Parts: sequence; structure tokens; C-alpha cells
Amino acid sequence: MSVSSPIVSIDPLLCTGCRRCAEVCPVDAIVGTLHQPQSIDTERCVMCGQCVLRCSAFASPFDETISDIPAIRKERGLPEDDSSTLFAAHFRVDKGSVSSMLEDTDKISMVQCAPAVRSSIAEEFGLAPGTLTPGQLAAALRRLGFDLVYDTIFAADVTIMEEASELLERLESGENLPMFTSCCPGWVRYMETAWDDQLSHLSSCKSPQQMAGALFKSYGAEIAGKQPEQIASVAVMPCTAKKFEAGRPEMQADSVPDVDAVLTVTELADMLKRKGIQLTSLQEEEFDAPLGLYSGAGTIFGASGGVMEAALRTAIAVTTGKEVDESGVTFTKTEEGISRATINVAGKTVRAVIVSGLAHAAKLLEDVRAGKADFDFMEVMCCTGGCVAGGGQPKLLPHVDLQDAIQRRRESLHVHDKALPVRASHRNPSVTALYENYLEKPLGHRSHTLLHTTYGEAAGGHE
Amino acid sequence: MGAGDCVCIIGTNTTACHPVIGLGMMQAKRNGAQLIVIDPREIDLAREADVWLRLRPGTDTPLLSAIAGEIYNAGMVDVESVAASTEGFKEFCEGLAKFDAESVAALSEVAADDIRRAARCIGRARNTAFYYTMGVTQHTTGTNNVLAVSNLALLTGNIGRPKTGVNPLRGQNNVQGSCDMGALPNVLTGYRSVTNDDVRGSFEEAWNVTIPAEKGRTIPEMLNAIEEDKMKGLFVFGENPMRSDPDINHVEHCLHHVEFLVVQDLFLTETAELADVVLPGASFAEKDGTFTSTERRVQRIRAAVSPVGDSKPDWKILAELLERLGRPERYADVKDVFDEMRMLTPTHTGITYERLEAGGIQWPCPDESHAGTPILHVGNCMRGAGKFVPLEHREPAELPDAEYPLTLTTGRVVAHYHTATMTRRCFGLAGTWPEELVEVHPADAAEYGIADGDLIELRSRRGVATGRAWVTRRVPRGLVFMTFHFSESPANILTTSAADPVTGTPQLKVCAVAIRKLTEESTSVESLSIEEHASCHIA
Amino acid sequence: MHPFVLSDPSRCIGCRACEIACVDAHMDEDMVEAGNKELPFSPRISIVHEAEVTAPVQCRQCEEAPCVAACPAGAVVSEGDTVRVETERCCGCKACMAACPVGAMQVAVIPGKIKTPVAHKCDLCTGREKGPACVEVCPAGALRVFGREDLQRIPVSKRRQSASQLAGYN
Amino acid sequence: MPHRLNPFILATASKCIGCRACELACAAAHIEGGVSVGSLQAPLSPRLYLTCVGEMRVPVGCRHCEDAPCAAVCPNAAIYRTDRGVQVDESRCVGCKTCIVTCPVGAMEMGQIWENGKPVMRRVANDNSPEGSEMEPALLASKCDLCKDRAGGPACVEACPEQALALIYPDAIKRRRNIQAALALKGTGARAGEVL
Repeated sequence: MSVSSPIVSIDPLLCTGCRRCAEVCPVDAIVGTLHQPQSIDTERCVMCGQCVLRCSAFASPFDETISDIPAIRKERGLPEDDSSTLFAAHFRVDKGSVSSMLEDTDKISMVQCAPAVRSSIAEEFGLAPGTLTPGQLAAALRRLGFDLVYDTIFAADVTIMEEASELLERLESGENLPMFTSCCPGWVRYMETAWDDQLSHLSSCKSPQQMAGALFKSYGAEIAGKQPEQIASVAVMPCTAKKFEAGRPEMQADSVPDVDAVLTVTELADMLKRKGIQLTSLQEEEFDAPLGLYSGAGTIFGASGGVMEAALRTAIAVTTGKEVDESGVTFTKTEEGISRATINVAGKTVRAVIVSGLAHAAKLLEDVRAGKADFDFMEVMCCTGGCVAGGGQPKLLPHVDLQDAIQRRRESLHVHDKALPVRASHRNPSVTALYENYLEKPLGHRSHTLLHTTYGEAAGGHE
Repeated sequence: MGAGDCVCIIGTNTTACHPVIGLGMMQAKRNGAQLIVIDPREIDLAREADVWLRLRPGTDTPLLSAIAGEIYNAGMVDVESVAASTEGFKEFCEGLAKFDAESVAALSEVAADDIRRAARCIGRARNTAFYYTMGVTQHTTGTNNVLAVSNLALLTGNIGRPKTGVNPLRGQNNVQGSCDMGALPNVLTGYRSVTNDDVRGSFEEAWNVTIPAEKGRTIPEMLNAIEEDKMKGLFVFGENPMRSDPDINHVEHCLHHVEFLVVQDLFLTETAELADVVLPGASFAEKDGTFTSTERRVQRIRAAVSPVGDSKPDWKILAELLERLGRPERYADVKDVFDEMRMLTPTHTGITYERLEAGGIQWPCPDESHAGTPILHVGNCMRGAGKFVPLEHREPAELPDAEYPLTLTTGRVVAHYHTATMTRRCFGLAGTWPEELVEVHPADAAEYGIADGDLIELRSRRGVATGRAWVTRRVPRGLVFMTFHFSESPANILTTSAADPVTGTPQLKVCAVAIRKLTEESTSVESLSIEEHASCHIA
Repeated sequence: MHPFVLSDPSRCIGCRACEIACVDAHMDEDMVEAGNKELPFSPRISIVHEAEVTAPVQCRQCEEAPCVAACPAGAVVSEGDTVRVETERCCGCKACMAACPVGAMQVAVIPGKIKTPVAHKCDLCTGREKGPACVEVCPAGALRVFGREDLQRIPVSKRRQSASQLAGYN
Repeated sequence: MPHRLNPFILATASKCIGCRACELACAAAHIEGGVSVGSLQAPLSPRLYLTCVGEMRVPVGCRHCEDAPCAAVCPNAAIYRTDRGVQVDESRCVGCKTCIVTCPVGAMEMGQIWENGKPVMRRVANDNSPEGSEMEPALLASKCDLCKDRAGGPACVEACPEQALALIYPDAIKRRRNIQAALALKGTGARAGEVL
């Protein structure tokens, strides 16, 4: 497939060739020599946006070599009165299309926002990293004009239902093991570009963003009494690869995309500010039912290890009948970016691995390819630390301790988890209702059509 | 001096305090002489030394005794001839047993092997000359320390010959002359005791007065007498005890307490500021007379300029004072003063102004046909047999402890002289060394968070002084050094008035202090990364 | 090649006469009067007085002088026998100080018309009859001018010495 | 030694990779905002300038000259020397730009000053407007202030990933170089005591 413009790119007019972006690129996709403008190898790029976060080559008003800033803004599809700072490494901005969707009175707009957004967006309004603002985020999205403020976390809970079932099924049959999570689009893209012979190991589940999008335009449409094409489905993500994922051809039903547009945290913050919405001074509001109700398990999807923990909470309950708030499983760091644990689930020993940061996955994949894999289930997050460190997150200033900020965002998601009344996905009443009223059961027919996919075949290029 | 000779300096920073002699030592070294430096600080000469003994301050006597012991034990002493020309030799040698190299090494913090190296150096040298200054004398054990040097010289036969001897380097211009002239509490001219009736009698006859038969007071005794109301008046000339004496706070208290204080000086010093009457003295360039150098050489000087303003030469002020006290005018000029002096002083009798026209003469010079005495104790000691004095070690009166963990030692720098009343008024000297730099070892500096150039505070049991830190390895860890040149950084606020029991010389070389950083000004953020400065090489 | 003054640390006793002589040589005022007029004391030679070494340091009159390269105002020029500061053009930016590898450049107020700190450095006492004042005054003979001839002669004589050593060795 | 000369920020060209992190940090340090670029409440206006000449990259900024030409030419005494460098009083600046012309290193720029989220405005004549004049953001003298009010010291120094920038105290550098030079000399004639 092709997208109208590249998701992540480097502007040769602004790039000074410092190659600091290459230090953080997990797939060595940044090509160029020192002091010369860099370019991105689209064959390798997974669109994680780490280069965007790292880039400090901004359009200085005093650099005479950066002459036509308005032209650069225009080229990037930014409005004329946009005054945001331009950096060499940047991602495709979709604020414009979202604005027009909101203005379209024929459509009902539904928005979802990923877990990690609520632990970071306050940074764009001057607060400290990790300040948790879910209620204000919901309120702000409503002020911006969204008709229904739903939540990706709801879909994360659904993902657990589907993925846990899929894992148990694979463990039963012994096929396609080990199983890999598929909720991280950068990771999926990496599998498709560099390990396409191993794609069968990926879970067939769509990511929470895409599950949510698919449910908005089916179940959600039914509830709203609308047709799928009458719905504008917008996702707010801490991630740039999500923009790519939303555009994938397999992520649509009858040519109607599950998600019509993806905004990053920085884009949303900018839209709010331009409308004069001060997120931090809003009264807290609730997300809309039913697709906006979520559990603590779904919340921690935003941090590395969260998918694993959420899956374990449900798996333990399903297989043992014992309801637990926390799995109690401790993962031990065995190598840089890799943690492991062995868990007994229904008499079976499951060897689980958590990979934080794409660069650490290759060695494990080599083992899988060689048939020497010593694990059954693997969670991989492209960005080190998980979505809290995603490329769509606020771009921190040079003096700020990035690791500290990521840690704070992580901690705040765990604090949120602990504070929620329901902490396991299968106990989310909206999820139960969804299955009762609509999907019937995990891995059922409707689930299969709406929530699962096949990766690899139509893997689109970057451009 | 040259090959085969040895120079042993102890407690003297010669290049800084006696630069001309220091240059001579450097020259001797280049000529092949061996150099032994005994000093806690890495003074410039320490770098040039063949053996440098970095002793803990206050351990001079045991260290010198240990060197003597090593020389004796190694059989490098001409026992027969030394025994023949001295007294107390046997007792002295027996006493050396308690100063074995190992235990003195532990005491003085000088390695035993270095003590032996120094001993070999002195023992094997043809001639060894010993030089010392206040580093030896300004201790409560000052007398013992000098005796230890003298013992060592006697033991090694380094006395009474060229390139040998016990050579105290006098600290001030004509300090030798003023001591020769009896400006001491216990002697009249020529170091003759006031308790000697014959000596006193000759002065009483000449002056037609009665002279007290008992010794006078040392400075600490005077201050105590003032405090006890036993002394009502004080006449200070050419001295600035408010900066140069130990425990200034105590000095100030006494000078306030004394009923009548007269100060005679060139400038309004800190001491003169407290005086009831200030008498303006003339400077060296404004007066006639003689100065006696550190080698006992009496030299004629002549006024180069007339005294400024109301100032007068010291002798004139004294003469006028005598006149107003009812003593008739007796002196027309300096020659009259000198002639009276030489007639009353056998060691100077042969020195006349006429003879001095041809150049300086070294006393003793008993008659006008005598050529003077370049070297003392030739052939035999002046007193007869050389006297060995067995010594004991005594620790300084104050040692560092938990509250005052560092040792302060004081001294001078090359640019300034004493309390700098003159040198700080001199553009070049003041410019080249404008303020107090307190030497602090880098490890101590680090411990107290002090960077080079920081303003620091020094505190002792007696007071508080400030100065700028000079972070340098010149001092060992645990020792800080400061001068007493700078009025605004008065080291002697800190020092103790504990003194040598014989001479009353205060222990200025050791006291316990604590230091801390005063300034908050950002000091050294600069990083080494800047070393390349490639940015400055843009063509 | 520019001549320059070099010190011999094995002779220096740190007496600072060189610093004082330097200031005197660059000042119209009489030394006796200078103190009364509170003139600045800004020597162009700096005594290093540390445990490890005592020696004066001053400009080497570099052939490719970093101070000349670093000056944004063109105030430091390599001209004739010396690297010279045109003080009227100096604005005191201190880049020369940062650039000089031996720390020979000073930025301070100098006696004269200009009342703000300006760069100044050893000018070999150009115009002074008896040559550099520091060399003349040093009582230890620790300072010496190395001129073109010395710089030609020294390597040649060292090579000779080295050659004869080698000859003896073989 | 006490620092009698103004410190300044100097970059080592051989270390600089040209990432502009210094400029970004500088600009951010001089406007209100939080930890992220998005939180900054005014456009970025750095006070040191990454300069690219061929392959060389190096930021250039104010040297805090002792006899600052900018201060000398300022007709309104808006630029003055303090014990913490040469500083600009924006409230006195009239935007005459003479300082830009006179600065020998190009450290001065005319920048917008923002207060409380709004640019400081000035009135300019405009015949086309009803009042004959209109307001526009004022451009005022802007240069390195050594981050005088910033707790961590200069932001650019802190931000540089390559440690290519340093706040240098010229007196301290001179002293250290003097010592190094003297130590180096010790290894020449001193060793043999020979007379060259």
C-alpha cells in the first residue's frame, strides 16, 4: 500500500547531520554521513518516531541557511498560522484532517485515546512528567468537539480476552509457538520487514487501537444508530507508527478504515491550545460508556510488561478460577531489555519473555528461527519502556532526564491501575456486555472478522 | 661551595626569605655540593635537594638527634678528636640511643631510610654548613632545636672552618646589630649578662647611673606584667606586635591596658594606632650609622635622603628624649654614639668609623690592629671546649584535635617583609603579591569543599582570620601555611603565645586550626574539555 | 622565526623581580609614584610557584599564533619580531586567553589611557635599549632570549652531540 | 585566584556535532514553559548560534567582553557590565541595532521578548491603519546572559551531549596553562642543568 506522505521523515533543509537520531534508531534505518543531511531507509524504518523525539535541529530564526520557513510549513501540511517549532526529524501531522472531520456535521465523531496519553499530555501544559490526567483528558476531548469520548483501554481489555484465548489455544495445539504479542505496530512492522519468515508466531489479534476502531464502526455504530461510514474514528496515540497502522489496508472493513485518523499527544495538545482549552484547568469528566470503560489491566498496556501482566491476570482467573488483582509474577531481567519468568498456568508451564526496545528482540528471533526458542510467549514493545516512551509523546527539552520522565509516566500508569475498581480485563462489565450482546465469545466468528487479521501479506511500504 | 661539601638547611625557606643566600645555595648545588633540606613544606629548595626530610612540625630535635645517632653508629665520627675538644661527649652519645631512626621515623613522619640518607650525606661530606632560621627557633622547644643543630655540628666537626658552622640567618635588616647592642632582656652589648657586676659596672661608670642587676622581661613576660599592673608604660620601636606577635587578641588587650604606650615607627602601624604618643622614625635610607649583617659584619651606612617631614633618626629621638628627661646632650652625631659603644664593648673595640671607610669588619675585633673575625670558633670553641647538651623531645604546646584538625605554620613570602608595613607600600612588591594566600593541600581543600582562590576562614582557640586559599602541594596534608604580612589576614590572631622557656620566643610555627570556605562565588565550573580550543583555530 | 624569552626552572627562585621589572618597563610612570596613583599592576610575565616547579611563563611569540587566529577584532597581529596586541582595537573578549596554550595572554587594565581591561602580552620590550627587562633583572640568570641564531645553533649542536654519543656507543 | 574577568561560554569545534541542542536549551531557558517543547509559551529565540562552515560546526555566542563594544555603542545605556557578565536591560533597548553591527563575534541578535505568554509589543506608524499606527512585536537586543538566574548554570553547557561547551573562567585557565607550561619547561634545560 502507499500512504499520501511519509509517516516519519527528515527534512534535509533543517538536518545538520549530527546523527544523534541514528543513536536511537532501533533498526539502523537512518542513512547518511556526519555533517550531511540524513535520510531514512524506508525498507527498514518501523516508524517508531524515536528519531523525532531525539532531533534537536530546529529551524532557528537566526540561521540564514533556513530561509523559507513558511514553505516548509506548507510542505508539511501545517496551517499558515501555525507557529510550532519545526525540527528536521518530524512525523506526518494529521491535525488538519481531524479538524475537518470535527467540522463535518454529517458524521458522528468517536475518539479513543491510548493509556500512555493520560500520563504524559500534562507535560505539554507545563506540568511535571508523569502527571496523571485521565478525567481532564476526557473533558478536553469533549471540548474539542468529539461526540463520543471512548477509550483505547477498553479495547486493550478486549485484546486480553482474545489474545489470552489465542495463547491457550496455541499452547493446547502446540502450533505456532512461541506466540508473540501484536499490539505494537513498530514491532509488527519489524517482523514484516526483517523476519517475514517468522510471522506465524505473531498473534493474529489486531492492536487495541484497531480493535477499538473496528468496534466503533460496528458495535459502536449499532449503539449510535449510525452506519459505519457515518462515523469519524479518531485515535490519540503516544505513537507515530500508529498512524501507519491505521492506514494499513487490512485494517478496514469493506474499504472503511477502522481508524480514520491518528493524532499524537503533541498534536492533540497543540489542537487544544489553539482552541484555548487549558487541559490542566478543566474539571474531570468520565469517558463515555460503553466503549470508554476500562480496567486497570488495560491501563498498564502503556508500559512495557503491561500486556503480559494483564494477560496473566486473566489467564490465572480463567484457568484456575482464582480472581487476582495482580498476577504476582515477577519477571527477572536476564539481559539488557529482556526479562523472563516461568509461570504455571492450568498445569502447564509457560515460559514468558518481555522485550523492551526493539533492538533487543533480534537475538531471541534468531533462536526462534533456529528452533531453539526457550520460551512460549513473548511481549515486545518497540520503544524502550513501552508506549510511555513512544515517538508521539511530548518532545522533552535537552536538559530533561528522559529516563526519569519515562519512569514517572510508567509509575503513574501503575498508580492508575491500582486506583481503579476493576483491575482485570475479563471483569470489565462493558467487556462482558460486549461479548454477551455482540461478540458471543473470544475467538468467535465476529471476533475473527473484526478483531483479528493476518500480518505480512500486504505490508505496505513507508511511502 | 662545591663537590664534597654539604649544605644542610633546616627551618629556613631561604630563597624566599634570604634570596641572596638562597641564590648562593642554588649555585653551590650546581657546583656539586649536596643539599639537605629539612622542612615540612615543599619549599623551592626542597625540589633541588638531594635529601628532603618533610618532618612533622615540632619534631626538629628528635630528627636532628636521630641523624646524629646514625652518623655516630655508622662510625663516621672522629671519636678521638671530638672527645678531646668537647665536653659531655660521652653522655651525649649515650643519650642518642633513644633517638633511633625507626622510632624517630614514626614520630617525625620522615622515613627512616631518609634519615639514614641525610646522615650519610653529612657524615661523608668534607664540610657541612648548617643554616637555620625561625623554623627552628619559633617553637616551645626552640632552644633545644638550636642545641640539636649545634650538637650535630660538633659531632661532625663542622665548626670553626670555612664552609661549615651553625649559621642562623637573621630575619631582619640589622637584627644582628641590635642583638649585638644588647637589645635583649638579659644582656648588655656584646652578649654580656646584666647580672655580671663588672660589665654592669663599666656602663654605670660611663653613664653615671645605676643599672638594674636583674634580667629584664621577655615580650610575653612584659605582656603578663602589664596585665598584672606591674608595668605601666611601654615604648615600642620598629616593631608591630599587633601583627607580628602571637595571639594578637591578647596583645591588643594588653596594649589597651597599659597606661602609657609610645610607638616609634615609619608608618602608622596597627600598633601605632593604639599608642598615646607616636614618634616618627626615619627609614634606613634617611639615616647614618652602621648595620650589622647576618655574618656579624659591621657596615657603615649613610643617609641617601633627608628624613621626610618631622621624622628623625632613632638615635636622635632617643637623645632628645634623654635631654628632656634631664640628661644633658652628649651625642653630636652617630660617631659619638658608636665610639661610646665600642669603648664599652670588647668585641667591637677595634672597629672605628675610620676603619669602616675601607669596608665592613666582622666582630670580634678587640683592637684597631685586629682584622676582624670571619669565622668563629676557629681551632677551638670560643667558650673553650665545645659543649654537647643531651636533649629530650617535647611535643608542641598545641596539637591538632577533632575540633581544630589542622596544623597552622606561619612564615613569609619573597615579596614582603615582616608585617609588610613597608613592602605593601611599595608598588612593585605589593603588586606582585597583593594578598594573603593560605597554602592548603589539595586533599584538605577537597575535604572542606575549598577551591583554589576561595576566600577561607581559619579559626583557632584564640581567634578567627580570613585569607584566600592557594591549593597546592607545597604543604603536606593536614598542614596549612600562612604569612603574617597582611593586616587584613592576621595570622597571629590564630597563633599561640606558648613560648620557649629560655628565650621567650613564641611557638609561631605550630598551632591547631580549623578551616572552612567563606565565598559562595562560583569558582571552577570550567572543564578540561575546553583544552583543545579548536574553535579558536578557525582560519 | 620570532625570538622569545624562555625561563630555566632549575635556576628560578621565584623572587618575582621579573614581574616587577616587566610592569616597570611598560609604564611611563615612575615606580615610586605608581603606588600613590593607584596604577594597575599588570605584568606580562607570570610566575608559577608550585610545589612541583617555580618558573616564570610568558609568550613564546608563536609562529602560527593561536591568539592571532582567535581574535575576532584583528587586535592581535604577528608583525616583525613579535606577536603584538593593538590595544586600541581590543574589546576584551578573552578568546586569546582561552586560545593561548601557555596562558601567556593577560586581559587586565594596563597603566595608560585605556581604562578597561585589554589584552596584553610580552612584547620583548621592543624599543627598550637593554632588551627585555625581565632578562636583565633576573638575579638567578633564569631568563634568556632565544633569538634566531640560537634557534638555528641549538639543534645543530645537539645533533652533533648526539652523533658523537652514538659514535662512542657503537 | 579570584576571578577578575567575566566568564563566558566557549565551544570546542572538534567536539561539536551540530545538533543544536545548545540552541534549543538556550531558547527554552529564556522563555516560560515546562519540560517539553510543546509546553514552551513563546517561539524559540536562541542566544547562541550554531555556525556551519564547511564540515565544521560550532556554536558561537557572547564572550562577555571586558570592554564590551555593544555596551559602548548603545545609545540608551541598555547594555551594561555586571559582575556576572555583560547584560542587556530590554526595558531600555530601543532596537537601534548598533550593537549587532559592532559585536566582533556576531553574538547579538534582535529577538522577541515574551512576557506572560505574549510578545512585548511596540507601536509602529502605519498610514493604512485607522489610527495611523499599529502594534507589532518588538525586536530587542538579545544575547547570552550566562543564564544568570538559572539554578543549574548555563543551559547550553548542560544540554550539550558531547560536552563541547564549557563555561570558562579565563583567569583559571590562564593559571592552569601557566603551570602546565612551567612544568613542561622543567623537562627542558633543567634536567641536565645545561646552559643552552
